[in-house]
Parts: sequence; structure tokens; C-alpha cells
Amino acid sequence: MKRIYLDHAATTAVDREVVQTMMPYFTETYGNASSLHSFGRDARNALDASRQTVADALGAHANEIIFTSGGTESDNLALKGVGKGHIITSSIEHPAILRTCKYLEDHGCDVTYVPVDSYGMVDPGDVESAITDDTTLISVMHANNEVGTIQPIGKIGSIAKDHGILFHTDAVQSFGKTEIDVQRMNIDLLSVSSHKVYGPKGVGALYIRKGVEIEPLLHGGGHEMGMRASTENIPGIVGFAKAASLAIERSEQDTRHLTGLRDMLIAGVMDSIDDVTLNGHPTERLPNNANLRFAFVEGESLLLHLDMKGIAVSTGSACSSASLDPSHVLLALGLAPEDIHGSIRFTLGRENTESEISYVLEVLPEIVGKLRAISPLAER
Amino acid sequence: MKRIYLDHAATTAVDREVVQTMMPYFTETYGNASSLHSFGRDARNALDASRQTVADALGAHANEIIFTSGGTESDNLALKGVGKGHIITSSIEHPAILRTCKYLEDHGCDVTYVPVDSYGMVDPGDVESAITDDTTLISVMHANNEVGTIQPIGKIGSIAKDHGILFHTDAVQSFGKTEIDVQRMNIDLLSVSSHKVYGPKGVGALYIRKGVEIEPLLHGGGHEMGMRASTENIPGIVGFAKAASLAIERSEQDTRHLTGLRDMLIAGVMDSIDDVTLNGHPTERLPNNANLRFAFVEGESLLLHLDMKGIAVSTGSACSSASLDPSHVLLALGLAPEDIHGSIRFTLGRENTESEISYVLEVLPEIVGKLRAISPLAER
Amino acid sequence: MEYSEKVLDHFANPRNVGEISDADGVGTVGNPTCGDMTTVYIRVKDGRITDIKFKTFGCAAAIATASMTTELALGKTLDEALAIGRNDVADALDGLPPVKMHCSNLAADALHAAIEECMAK
Amino acid sequence: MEYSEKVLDHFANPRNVGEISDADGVGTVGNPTCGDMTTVYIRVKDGRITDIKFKTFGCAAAIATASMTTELALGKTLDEALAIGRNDVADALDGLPPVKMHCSNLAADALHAAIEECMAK
Ligand SMILES: Cc1ncc(COP(=O)(O)O)c(C=O)c1O
Ligand SMILES: Cc1ncc(COP(=O)(O)O)c(C=O)c1O
Repeated sequence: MKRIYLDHAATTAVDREVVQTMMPYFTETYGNASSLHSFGRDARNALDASRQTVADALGAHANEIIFTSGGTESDNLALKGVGKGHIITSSIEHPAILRTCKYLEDHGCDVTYVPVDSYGMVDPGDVESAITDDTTLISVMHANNEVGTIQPIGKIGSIAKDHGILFHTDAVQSFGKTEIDVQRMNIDLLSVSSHKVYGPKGVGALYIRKGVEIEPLLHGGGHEMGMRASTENIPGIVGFAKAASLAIERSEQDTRHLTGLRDMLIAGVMDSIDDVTLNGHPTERLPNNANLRFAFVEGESLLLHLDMKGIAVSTGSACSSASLDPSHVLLALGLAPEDIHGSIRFTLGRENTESEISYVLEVLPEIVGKLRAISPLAER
Repeated sequence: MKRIYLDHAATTAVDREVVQTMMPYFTETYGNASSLHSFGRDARNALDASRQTVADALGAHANEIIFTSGGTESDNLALKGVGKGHIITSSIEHPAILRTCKYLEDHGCDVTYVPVDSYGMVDPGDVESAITDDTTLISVMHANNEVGTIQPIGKIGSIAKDHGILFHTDAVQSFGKTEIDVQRMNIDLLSVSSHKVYGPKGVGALYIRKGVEIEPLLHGGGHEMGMRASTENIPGIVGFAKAASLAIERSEQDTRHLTGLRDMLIAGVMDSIDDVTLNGHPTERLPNNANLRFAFVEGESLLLHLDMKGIAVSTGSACSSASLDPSHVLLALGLAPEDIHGSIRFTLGRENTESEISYVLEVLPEIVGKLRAISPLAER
Repeated sequence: MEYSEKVLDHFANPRNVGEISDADGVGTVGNPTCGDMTTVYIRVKDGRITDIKFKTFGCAAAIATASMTTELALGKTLDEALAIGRNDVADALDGLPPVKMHCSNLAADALHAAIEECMAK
Repeated sequence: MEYSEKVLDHFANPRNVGEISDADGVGTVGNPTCGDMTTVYIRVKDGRITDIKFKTFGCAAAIATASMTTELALGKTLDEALAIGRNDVADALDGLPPVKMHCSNLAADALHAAIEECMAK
């Protein structure tokens, strides 16, 4: 059976060129980057070069990049590392932000969760109004992982700057898909994750603007300029850097390709199936995200039927799929629970093709029809 | 030039079989283990199997194993996750423990640092005497990373058990080199790291005995039974599990091989060079560790001369090599600073050969002679 | 979370789907807000269930348990059918993932509601 | 931390190693406890350094800077040699890693101490 992967927001396959780039670092250039001998120096050189590459991709300096184990660690390090007093965030952040905020609330911080409109958009005015004398940090994600809405982070960045407050953005989903420039956008801290951009899992980075003081999360050897102890994952970091440079290099071409497939998918579904709605913003959305709501049917059933046809999609975010609670993001958009239960996220990738989307459009109407036929809600 | 790697305590090359095992997980079985579709289920199955393998290697149950980003994170998670009130540790722990203890002291905990004898051995009696009503945790490493001394952790484990106190051990250096059984040794928490046992960097595990409550370090999606958020690093975890099972499978053979090479090295050096002393315990030491003190010369010079001959060794631990402070471990053994400065750590690995050791024994006397010839201390 | 072969079979090819227009008993349990809703229709002759149909809005487990419940109930006397418990359905499907155990309640409860409506007539 | 080619060359092949038994000036700086100690011996004729030797216990940077310092000082007048500053040595070696900059002090200081001893005679 052909298998079609449309869950790139959950994770991506590692690009073959990236794997090739990583290979020598497992068995040849395997030194510890802190060691003084030639094996160590070779590892250190690879680490330094990777740091420069990731910095370049963000418009940052190399010494402003800390490598971490992924987006979650970057988010935790940013918030726990600088968050004190009052923190402002949005109601549609990833759990890596929201649960960290919850932890900080349990430890004496105040957190304001700014709402979003029905497209999942934060109003920068709401962020500004939430600022108090105690506010130390604003954290608003660049693009949402479920509905793909892209936030006006440049505006939020300048509000933060005007008020002398630090601004963090979770750019795990946007990195490589929309332009990021930490200078122009007045970003002080920014989280990225390798496995969302065709790099290996278990690697990420946090950009920390020069001068921002941060309390480390992992204490130990003085790695990563003292801000993140642990023997550096050189193959992972080298792979991430390669993936980041490919993403920048291919961004125009990727965006065109993804937008084309996304719009083909959305239009095709709307044409062939009744009672379908697009969740999220019509235009300010990631080029690869189509989050669609199918009335009268339940998402997991739809997902499993698609899976039986070899098509991989998701309901909500992967990390919460195992739970049965309705998505906090779709709830924040104001959707009724029964509509949330019928929502499916298709997230496209570089390797997807038009013929794959055609195949999805071929099988989806029948599946939705079948589920509606057994649904007690359909005739109402 | 032939290159001889004798710094296996810093990190190891990844075993080629391990790399082969990892490969499909980069480009084929690349799903997110939390996803419901077939890509996700395949990843989940690999994760579950890996967890079982690592559990088996420790005498633990699968649901007692949490995968982390390495030894440092495991140590931080253990200590920050359960440490409260009073903590007992040793003075020769890795910085991942000592700096975490420092952090906990800054946040209201009391920490007792039990001393070691001149062989680097902790006296279990000292641990027991240090126990107060507030003691919540004892953390003593299994084997030391610099001098290789193996601690009587079974005894410490039963003391902890008798007093109803949790016992953590940092087994990063001992795992795969000496037997570990968390039941028999009464261990409640145990840290391991993949890149010390021919597995990939950036992966480790924490064993947490069933029933032990722990506060997570990384908040976010409910991965790893809610104890460690972040998309699981499947290739890394699969590689770690493969490395762990190879280590167990080959342990007898490896131990014989390493002990042979180690003793050949120590005896050879002692025979051909005057004023050399073995640091650490004569018998209770890791099979692959030879930490030797060369009077009148400074370690970094020795290291670099060896490096110029293609031989990679270390002074102290890799993570502190960049600093100029004398090793806290050798200080704790009671060595004078000038003796510490002349100490070199040779740590052997599975792939080292007798002919490599012969080569080291061939070049070392000349190097030491050369450095002693320019040393103002040599004739004193 | 992994479904058994039987769950997947009943999910992909549910038995006894539909409605019975002049049913002797109809039971509905659950609601769309929670993401799960099942309606069971029965026709009864001489105290035996001679026809049974269901409709479900819900996850794979909800659909499969409803399908299996109708299979278990068909041909049974009302008393026998009332004795079909939650675990019977899960067992007949070779088990359900722990987070989905509540689904097995849904279908059995809807069956019981339909039988009670029929008995109350 | 990466050493320049020149540092590595002077480390591997130090110039002017040794002692001068009846030196006109001897200067020792540093101590083994800190991991670094250098002794510089000079012979002076007509106010010029005509011979210079050193011994060093220490890291590669300590050895290389001592070696380079003797090269810079040889043939110089005492005043010229006194003017050899810490940065001159590091510069002549194409730089030193930041953590190792203190080493360049050691050799220049030992040279200055030797010159001062000689002048005080
Ligand atoms: C927006 C966002 N933030 C953070 C994360 C966490 O990243 P990671 O899985 O690399 O820890 C994810 C994905 O899981 C994400 O989509
Ligand atoms: C004893 C000990 N504990 C902890 C660590 C840290 O492990 P990692 O580098 O995987 O974070 C190391 C090695 O660096 C070690 O030797």
C-alpha cells in the first residue's frame, strides 16, 4: 500500500542529505567537543560551524545560539530561565509553554493568557493592555501548530521593546516556513526544533539575545557557554544545522510547493464534501497547514479510516492525541466541542506530491460519506 | 598518522551495528510516537521495545525507565525532581551532580559532601553518619569518571533503604562496564548516558523506581509517562537500546579485553618511566581506566605531545578540561596541586588493541623525558 | 494505544448499521459534545431481539463496540440481552485500550436503554 | 581553545631550553601549585643579552611563550628586553587562546626578573 505522510507538523522524515552529513560524526569525528586532543578539536569545529549556520538562519550572532534537546527544552529554558513576576502569553500556545506557565504559576508567578479571535489570531493591543509593572516576559508563538495561524510577532516584539520587557517566541512551527529575523522583529528569545524541518529528533536551539541573563535548566559541565550542560550532541547538531541551511536555501521553492498543495487540498475537499469548514486564518497561515472541520463525524474515526488507506493525518497536536480532551486551541478559537471532535489537521511536507493530494481527494469523500451514514447526527 | 583514541570516558564512537540499527528511524520509521497513525504506531513500538531493553539491562521494569537527553539531564532530573531538605552526596561526583547540588543549596536545600579516602573511595559509614531527620536523598556515583574508583553502592543502597531515604546513583561511567542490578543494590534512581557505551550522543535514561514521585524538569506534552516532555528521539533511543544490549551481551569479553589492556598499559608505563603513580583504587576500579601521575611535568603538555603522536587522552574530565582549575576529584583524593597538574587519564575502549598500547608505551617515555628535560622541577 | 484486529474489523466494517423506523425500542446514550453518541434500535418478537441496528458518532472504539453489541444481542431474549455487560463487549473485541474502556459502556448502555423502552411499552 | 601553528611549533620544538650555570641573571616566576613555573637565565655582555635559556613546568602555552620570549630577548640590550611586554610575546606567537593569556605574562615576567637581578648586581 502506498503511504502518504501528511503530518509534518508532528515530525518530519530526516532529509537524506542531512543523514549523509551526520554520518561521519557517529563513527569518525566522534570526539567530545570539550576534549583538547584532535578528536575533540574536530568536534568543536563542527559545533562552531553549526552554531554559525543556525545563527545565520535567524539573523543572530553565533554566541547567541544555545543548542538544546528540542523545542520543549528551549521553551522551558526560556520561560523558567527569565520568567519572574508577571508573564504574558497566549491561550493557544503549545503545551511546552502552557504547562511551563502552569509550573511557574505554582511557583509564585502570575500569568496572563491573552485570548485569540476566531481565526486564532492574537491582538497585539490585548498584549499591550495586559502589561503591568511586574511583567518581565511576553511569550507568543510565531505560528500555531494546530491551525497554522501566523501571529503578528513583529508588532508584539516592538510593544515588548517599548516597554522594556523581554519577548520570547516559540518558532518551532514557523522556522523554515516563514521568514524570521530576530533583529527586525525585536525578538529576545526564540525556540526552534530540528525534527520539524527535516532534521534529526532530539535537537533544538534557543536564541538568547546578547545581554539577556538566563538561569540554566541543566547544571553540570560548562558546555554551551555555561548555559546548558551535557556533552554536545554533535551528529544531531550538525544535522540540525544542515537541515536549517537547506530550509533557508529552499524556502521560496518550498513555500510555493506547499502553498500549491495546501490550496489544492482545501479547494478539493470543499468541492467534493459538504459541510466542511477551514479552521484558522484564511491567509495568515503556514503554507503547509490545512485544518479542516467535517460536520457530523468524529476525528479519530476519520483519522483511522485515512490510516487504513495509508494516509497519515492528525487530530489536534500529536502530543495531545493520546488524550481525549478537546483541543485547547480549537476551544480558544470558540469552536463548539462537537465541531472540535470533527477536526482533522493535514500538514504537508517538501516530498508530498500533487498525485498524493489527488489520492487523498479521491478517498476522502467516500470515508466521510461512510462515517456520516452511520452517524446519528448527520440527518439533523 | 595512525590515531589512537584513549579517551573513552569522555565519549565513545558509535558502534557500527548501532548506527545501522538507527538508520531506518531517520528516513523510514520517522513518525512521532504520539501519533495515532501507522507511522506513529511504528515509532511507538520501537520506543516500547527500547524501553524494555534498557530496563532489562538494569534489572528494572520498562515503566521505570524515562529517556532523557543524556547523563546530565538524568542527574538534574533525579536531584531536582526528588531532592528536598537535606541531601547527601560525595565530594567526587561529576559536575552534573555537584553543580545541581549547588543550585539546590541556592534554593534552600542543605547538602553534605561526604569525603573520600586517598583511593577515591566513599566510606558507607560516613554516609550513614551524615543522615539527619531532613535527609531525603543520597546520591553517590557508581564509578568515578576521572579515577575510575567503583563505590560500594550496594552498601549505601541498603543504608538508604534502612533509613527510608531515596538512593540515586550516577552510573554513567559504570553502565556496561560493571554489573548493575537496581533491585539487589537497592537503587531508587539511576542515571545512564548512551554516548559512553558506543551509543549516540544526546540520549540517556533515568531509572525511577515505581512509586517514587518526581517533579518533571521539562514540562509540555505528556511524553514519557508525563515525566519528560518533548517528542521522543526515536533514532537516538533505538541506538541507545542497541548499544545497551550489546554492552550487556559483550560485557564479559569486554571486561577481559579492557582489563588486559589497562594492566598492560599501567605495568608498561611503570616499567619504563620513573616517578609515576597510579591515581585511584588499585583493584576497585573500572576495567578501562588508568589515571597516571607523572612527576615534574604538566598534564596539558603531555596531552598535546601525545596528541601530536596521534594519541588522544585527557587531563581530568573532558568537561572541565577547558578550565584551568585543578581537578576537584584529585583534590578530594588528597593530592597536592602539582601532582594533580601532572595527571593523565587513559580510558580504553572495545576497539583498542595491544599494538596500540605498545605504540603508546613506545612514545610515552620519550615525551615524558623531553618534558622533564625542560622542567625546572625535575632535578629537585 | 493500539486497537485489536477485531476492533479494527468492526470499525472498518460495522455490522447492523442503520435505523429501524418502527422499532420496538430505541436507546440513545452519550452526546456529541463529549465526542461520543450511540443510538440502538431493536425489534422484538416473542421476547427475542429479531432485528437490531445502530448509529454512532464517535471514535473507532465507539463504533466497534456498538457493532459488536448488536451482534451479541441479535437473537437473544431481552433478559439475556440485558445481561450483556460492559466487559462482555470489550472481551468479545479482544480488549480495548485502557483510555477507551468507557466506550464499551456506551453501546451496552444504549442497548439496555432500548430494551427498557421496549419493556416499558 | 585552539593553539596557533607558531605556539605548537615552539611547544614541540622549544628554543633555548636549559640552564646557564654562572648566569648574570636568573628569574623565576610562578609555582608548581598553580601548574605553571618558568625560570629564565641570561648572560649579559656590554649591556646586551648574549645568551638566554629557560626551563618551564607548565602547559603548552607556558612552554611556547617562554621559548618565544627567549628568542625575542636574545641579542637585545637590557632596556630593549625590559620593554618586551606581555602582548609582544602573544603577538609574536600569532595570539593565544583567551584562557591562556596569563601564560604570556609568566615568561615576560621571568625575563624581567632575570634582568632586574642582573642590574641589581
Ligand atoms: C509550537 C511547538 N512548540 C514546541 C514543540 C515541542 O518541540 P519538541 O517536540 O522538539 O520538544 C512543538 C512540537 O512538538 C510545537 O509544535
Ligand atoms: C559520571 C558522569 N556523570 C554525568 C555525565 C554527563 O553525561 P552527559 O554528557 O551525557 O550529559 C558524565 C559525562 O560527561 C559522567 O562521566
